[in-house]
Amino acid sequence: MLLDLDISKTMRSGNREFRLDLSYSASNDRLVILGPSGSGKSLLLQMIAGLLKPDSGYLKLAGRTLFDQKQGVNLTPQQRQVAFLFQNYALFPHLSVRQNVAFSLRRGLFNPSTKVASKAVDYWLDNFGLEPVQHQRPHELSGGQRQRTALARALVTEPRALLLDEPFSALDPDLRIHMRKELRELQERLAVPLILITHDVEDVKVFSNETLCLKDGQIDQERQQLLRAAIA
Amino acid sequence: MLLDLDISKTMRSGNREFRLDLSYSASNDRLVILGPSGSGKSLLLQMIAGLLKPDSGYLKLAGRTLFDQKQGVNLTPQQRQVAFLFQNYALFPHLSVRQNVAFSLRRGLFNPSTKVASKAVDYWLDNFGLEPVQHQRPHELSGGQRQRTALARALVTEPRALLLDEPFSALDPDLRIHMRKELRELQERLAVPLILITHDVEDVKVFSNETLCLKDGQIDQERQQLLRAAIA
Amino acid sequence: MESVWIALSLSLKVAGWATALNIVLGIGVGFFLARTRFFGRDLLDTLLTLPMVMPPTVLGYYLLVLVGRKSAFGAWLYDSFGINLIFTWQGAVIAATVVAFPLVFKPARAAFEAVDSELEQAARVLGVSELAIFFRITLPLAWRGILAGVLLAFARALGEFGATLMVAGSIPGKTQTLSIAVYEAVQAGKDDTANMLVVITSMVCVVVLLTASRLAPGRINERAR
Amino acid sequence: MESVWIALSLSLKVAGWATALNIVLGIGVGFFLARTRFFGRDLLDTLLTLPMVMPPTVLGYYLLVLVGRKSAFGAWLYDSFGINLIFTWQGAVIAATVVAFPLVFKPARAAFEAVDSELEQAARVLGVSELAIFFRITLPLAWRGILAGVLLAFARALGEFGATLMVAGSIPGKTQTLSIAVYEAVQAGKDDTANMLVVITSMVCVVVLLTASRLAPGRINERAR
Amino acid sequence: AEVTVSAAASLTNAFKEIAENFEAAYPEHKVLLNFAGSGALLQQIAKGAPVDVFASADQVTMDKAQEQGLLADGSRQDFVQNTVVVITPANSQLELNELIDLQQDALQRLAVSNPESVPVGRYSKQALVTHNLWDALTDKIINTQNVRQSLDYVARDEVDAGFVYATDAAVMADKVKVQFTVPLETVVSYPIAVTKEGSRNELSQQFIDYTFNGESQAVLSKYGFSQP
Ligand SMILES: Nc1ncnc2c1ncn2[C@@H]1O[C@H](COP(=O)(O)OP(=O)(O)OP(=O)(O)O)[C@@H](O)[C@H]1O
Ligand SMILES: Nc1ncnc2c1ncn2[C@@H]1O[C@H](COP(=O)(O)OP(=O)(O)OP(=O)(O)O)[C@@H](O)[C@H]1O
Ligand code: MOO
Ligand SMILES: [Mg+2]
Ligand SMILES: [Mg+2]
Repeated sequence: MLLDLDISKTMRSGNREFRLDLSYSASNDRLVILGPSGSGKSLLLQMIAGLLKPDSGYLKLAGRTLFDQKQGVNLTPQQRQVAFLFQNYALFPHLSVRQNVAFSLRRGLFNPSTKVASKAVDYWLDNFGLEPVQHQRPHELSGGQRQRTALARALVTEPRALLLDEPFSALDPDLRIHMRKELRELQERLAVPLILITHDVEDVKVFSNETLCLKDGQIDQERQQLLRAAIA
Repeated sequence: MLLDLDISKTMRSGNREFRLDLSYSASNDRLVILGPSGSGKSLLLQMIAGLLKPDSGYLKLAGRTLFDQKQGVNLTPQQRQVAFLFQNYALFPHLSVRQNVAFSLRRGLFNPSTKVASKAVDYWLDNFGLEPVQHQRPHELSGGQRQRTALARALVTEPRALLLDEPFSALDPDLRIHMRKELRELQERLAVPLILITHDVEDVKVFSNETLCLKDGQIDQERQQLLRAAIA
Repeated sequence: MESVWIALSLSLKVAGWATALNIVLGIGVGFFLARTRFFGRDLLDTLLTLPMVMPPTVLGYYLLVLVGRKSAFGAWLYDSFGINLIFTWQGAVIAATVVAFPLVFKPARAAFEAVDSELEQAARVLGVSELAIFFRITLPLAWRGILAGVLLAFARALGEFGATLMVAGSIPGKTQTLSIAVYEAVQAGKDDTANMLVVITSMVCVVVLLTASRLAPGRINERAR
Repeated sequence: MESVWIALSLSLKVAGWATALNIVLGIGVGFFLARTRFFGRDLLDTLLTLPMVMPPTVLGYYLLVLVGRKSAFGAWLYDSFGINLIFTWQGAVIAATVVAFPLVFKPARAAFEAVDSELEQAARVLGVSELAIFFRITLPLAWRGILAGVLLAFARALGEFGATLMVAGSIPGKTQTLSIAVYEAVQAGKDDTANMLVVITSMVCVVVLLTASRLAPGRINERAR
Repeated sequence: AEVTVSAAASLTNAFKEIAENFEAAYPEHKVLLNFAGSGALLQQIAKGAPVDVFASADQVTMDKAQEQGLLADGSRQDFVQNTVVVITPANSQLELNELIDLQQDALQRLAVSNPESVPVGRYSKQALVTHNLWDALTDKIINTQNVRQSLDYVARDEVDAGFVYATDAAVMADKVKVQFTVPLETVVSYPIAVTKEGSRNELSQQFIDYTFNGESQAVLSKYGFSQP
């Protein structure tokens, strides 16, 4: 079972409340999450990664319990060992592209040096066309270069799962095609679950053997059935 | 003439150099800029808005000279009076959605109050579905909500031109359709030039009576001709 | 006891004025150093830090030399306006301002440098004047860092006595601030008085600092834009 | 002249140690106050600022009371380890550390609070330990703000004499720092000596501060992520 | 009218009381007192501080004032005397009767104010030099910046003995023990004078005269001073 969850979470800001209330279990190893802007997709992904704590319920990924309120289980993000792509990248501004990508490979209290040698880093930089900008800092990058750097940084580890929040939104169509292919290959090679948020129908076609549609923090049953019918 | 320019600009970071060298004149009032990631689209738009100074050449928008190195003309961003959407939004983190949108309407040394009353602000908040989140700060927004806030902030002024850097990239398909329509109506109502960067073919269909294709800081002649043929 | 209140209000007046002056000067100089680039900028920054490194009494001595009636400046002040700063509370304000100045401008500079310049760019395209950008974007975003310096400066101005004593003297009811009174009480062997005065000063300081940090806007989570 | 060099090296030793201690303590306390939430946090912050508000001589007197042979703590130190801090350069370090401590922790707290917590989150998901996150993300991003405080603290420690004088005495060649020498020269009316010493102190301070701000990493433009 | 009096720190307690009496006797007048070390007071006057009366703790400082032409001619007078004593902590086992006793091994630390800048230090050094003890005692000497610092050290048992004025010892009579009075060649007399600036103010001389009257001298004696 890829994902098995039953969680609720309320976000408050002033008088406004946003309530996420989900019970879902996915059986495929690739899940695409769809839904209008503000429906809770990113919040859900953050909870899976351990960046946000659900108010109650439980959350299992690939058979491992990540969170269970009743049992008092709540793994730290470090323990969850997932690759996570932030919707707005969260690149480290004081490190170059190369250092950002190599970040998780270097253990200990120091950051990788600007010239850190690593096959994995070279591979992803090259593959994502970042080789020419590898010594630039994030603020010297174009939007798409930033997104690719963030993706490379997430993928360079050998994670237990891939959680990607709109990974191709800032890329041109050609790059998207190339990177979708790369990502699919990686997922199949590592044989780990992939959960992907997107607004792009192409992504749905390439990745999904299963989709989850959200709306206002809940499952959009109507659309869910429609899609299931379409696939079947 | 919508846009008439002949500029060059070199960006340096360490040993790497990126050179933008463009001579182009557009005659239609809607221009879509296309091109692979890192081809210089955002840099060009920033130069039109006055956020980046070309090394040499000149730049005219809607008949007005914004920059001319020989004549020593270089209007400030304030004087250019354009609506500009930053690729990464650049929302003011200390102001609520409503205050962000109302920002340019309030002159003087103080920011608009949290309850600032304004028809124009109400209109755009409502139209972009931001009314429920209007009192939230940018860090409490979803990605698409942020993008819509940034767009509303840019459009609320009555600008002399609309410069938008991938305005719909973080939105779901339904919202994109709605907002494209809104934007087109606004552009026709104000009768000002619109320059738009996008990776979405739909945008090209809806907006473009003219496209500019960039590649490595230059005009992509090949593709340019291909597209011209397709339109004709 | 009454004399304590007089000293207290004098202290607050002096520290208040010195802090107000330093808010203007320190923020101004800090912003200038953060946003302009010129040869010798870091040297200037360091030179402006020097009031910190001088023993206050010595600093006070130099101020005395500078604004005393025997100096060109002091003489001019006196001849033109009849102003004599020595032995006045205004003199104490000058001493406290000079002593506390580095505490404001240095953290202010660092705070200004940490402000994301893209946000200022965004405000520029929105047609807002440079002055308005400073007050509406830059200052609010730098404010937490600046406040740390301002509060330190207030505390320092309240506690300052070395330079003040030299310039303003220690005239009860006129220029004797609380901390000078503390010093004097210690000198005169009146430990109880000294302890009491220290407790009062500390309490006043705590109240002022707490109020200031409450009134100031909270942490802006810039987490995501 | 030789005595000047002795005083100078002593001053640098004392200020250097005090700064080193304050880097550890100030950054630690600043980080703690920035990242934990508890009742009375702001009160604690304010109380820790109080060394600023006390006239250094008075602070020195309290330190004397605290670590002197007659105090419980001082007696314990002496009986257990044979350590007597009074009249030693280590005593001077303690005095200078206490006096300069608020200058480090307060700007450090503000700088830590300005660090985008999402970046720490990003490092967490990348599997890096909390300690490593502190050293690899938080500290580098807060560093400019912290540095401002550290440099102020160094200058203050170098210039401090009121509290030092009380705790360490003024034993030429042993505990007489440069600024105490300056003070004595001024008191003795030896203006020339005083001026020379002030120039030396200032030059040393300028050199140290300039070097420190050169060595420190430059402004990180967080403009766009 | 007002009269501004700059007085040496050691006169703080006494002068406050005298000023109160003066104001009580002449309610129409007001005395502004300014206390600091004698050296600092001189510098203030030299740089143009509006001071009418200057009372110094020693002759040297007053001499400097006179040399710099800061005093009104002929107004200088000695108005009170002090003595220098050697004190020990109240519970000290030491028994000291004369300067030579300071050499004993049981006495490790001796607080002496800085002879360069502090009057009491100058007197202490003079006495030790005269008795050929200065060099021998150098290693034991803890240099202090003012009398009060010496007093604190003794009171808190940080030094074994110290040189202070009798008036200072009186302030902490419960914590320190006066061992003996230091024999001096010169009398420790405090001079008082009208400044140049103060010569225009009638009150200046009036205040100085007041310090000589019986009531004021009684106040001074109360704080340990003796008659000139
Ligand atoms: N820190 C917060 N405080 C309060 N409300 C929040 C916070 N973060 C998110 N929200 C609200 O939760 C809702 C869901 O946010 P989420 O980021 O999950 O949306 P999303 O589905 O990812 O949308 P998008 O496609 O626009 O990125 C939004 O309405 C948002 O305003
Ligand atoms: N401050 C800078 N310093 C150095 N190089 C820069 C800087 N800013 C941008 N560049 C480089 O200029 C090139 C063009 O950048 P630009 O942002 O215009 O790309 P773009 O066409 O908008 O791409 P995208 O679709 O990915 O946003 C990129 O290769 C980028 O690395
Ligand atoms: O009264 Mo004095 O001048 O401090 O010895
Ligand atoms: Mg999202
Ligand atoms: Mg771009």
